[in-house]
Amino acid sequence: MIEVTARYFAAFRERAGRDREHLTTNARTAAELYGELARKYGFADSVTRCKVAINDELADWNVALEAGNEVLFFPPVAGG
Amino acid sequence: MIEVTARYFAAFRERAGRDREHLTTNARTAAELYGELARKYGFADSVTRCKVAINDELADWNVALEAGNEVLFFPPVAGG
Amino acid sequence: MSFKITSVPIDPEAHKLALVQSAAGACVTFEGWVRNHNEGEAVQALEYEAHAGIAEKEGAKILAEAKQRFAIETALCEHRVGKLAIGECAVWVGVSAAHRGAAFDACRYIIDETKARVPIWKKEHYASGETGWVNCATR
Amino acid sequence: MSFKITSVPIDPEAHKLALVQSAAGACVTFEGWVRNHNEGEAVQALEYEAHAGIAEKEGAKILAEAKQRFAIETALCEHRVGKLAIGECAVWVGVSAAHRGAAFDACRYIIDETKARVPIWKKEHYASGETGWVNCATR
Repeated sequence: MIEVTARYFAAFRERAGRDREHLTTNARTAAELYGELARKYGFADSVTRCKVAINDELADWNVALEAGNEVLFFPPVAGG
Repeated sequence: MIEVTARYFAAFRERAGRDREHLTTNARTAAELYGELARKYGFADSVTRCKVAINDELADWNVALEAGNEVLFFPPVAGG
Repeated sequence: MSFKITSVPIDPEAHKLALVQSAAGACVTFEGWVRNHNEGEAVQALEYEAHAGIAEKEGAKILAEAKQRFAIETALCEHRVGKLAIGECAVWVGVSAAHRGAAFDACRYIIDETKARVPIWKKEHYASGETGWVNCATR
Repeated sequence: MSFKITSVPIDPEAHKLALVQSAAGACVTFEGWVRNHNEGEAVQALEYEAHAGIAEKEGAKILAEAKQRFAIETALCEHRVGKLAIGECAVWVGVSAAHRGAAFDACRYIIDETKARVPIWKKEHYASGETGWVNCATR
């Protein structure tokens, strides 16, 4: 179990009803953590359409999470 | 033989040393008239790269000339 | 070259001046304006949200890629965040190049990649009072 | 839609305002600037000449073709004539559309066709004092 901070943006934030929270998780990767949160909040987007950042750098969904990581969840982008 | 007015633009005008002249010609088409003028002034452009207008409307090189026509010779265009 | 997230109105003329170089013969710009409709619904306003730090980093990468792929002089992009009214400019891209082909191709590349990769989201405010995040399956 | 030949400096912002329509979500513009070189020669100024009447007629045809081929709202083009200095705007094309693909494609179509079909010529003034008509085999 590790402790991380999850941050939610745009539609994820509205769906979760918060913009960040501290979590204790068994997830080993960002993708696994997203899976847990998707079940908890009903996020319906596939990770292939979303992006994740760790400590303010875009990251691979399969990178190993470390204690204290800040994990940013980005729903599908739609600029312009 | 018919009488027409020839008008020269851009490089044609500089090469001919005038912007218009009255001509008496045996040419039956604009293309034939261009051929005569090309020999007289040394115009080197093929008609396929040039355009012709008759009485201020773009015309086909093979249209028959009529007495009194004003025939405008346009060298290759290069706007923009 | 610079990619900026801004919360104040975009000034296209000021940006275009920054593109002028004496070797540049072509300048292509793209502006994204807030439309009054989307997929059949009447839109009254749009709200843009970004992660500015990551957006500017990813945007700078896109500009560098464009410079490497196409024979351009320089390129700029600015994206607005916050609430915008119909007709306001949400994003501006400008590219200068010696020749027009490269300017068109690079400008298109930059806006296409920006829309696909940069963390910016838009929420539409409909005439009905409803709102909706564009391009999102969470509701 | 309008295609104009002008002997006074082009005002891009004024033209862009004329493109604004509430259904338009994309605006693409092209500006042709006087470059300081062409095919290896240093250029100091350019002189543009047109047959304004035929140019505007042929230009209007090109805009109508663009409107028919691409899903655009509207399009404008203005081409300058007379003597221009390095960096001045020789031609401006602007297109608005609901979506960006059509705006890019139409803008490119209009400038490509204008350069190929509209009776406008340019004479370069070189640093050496020589002049030359561009794209012309008569000398």
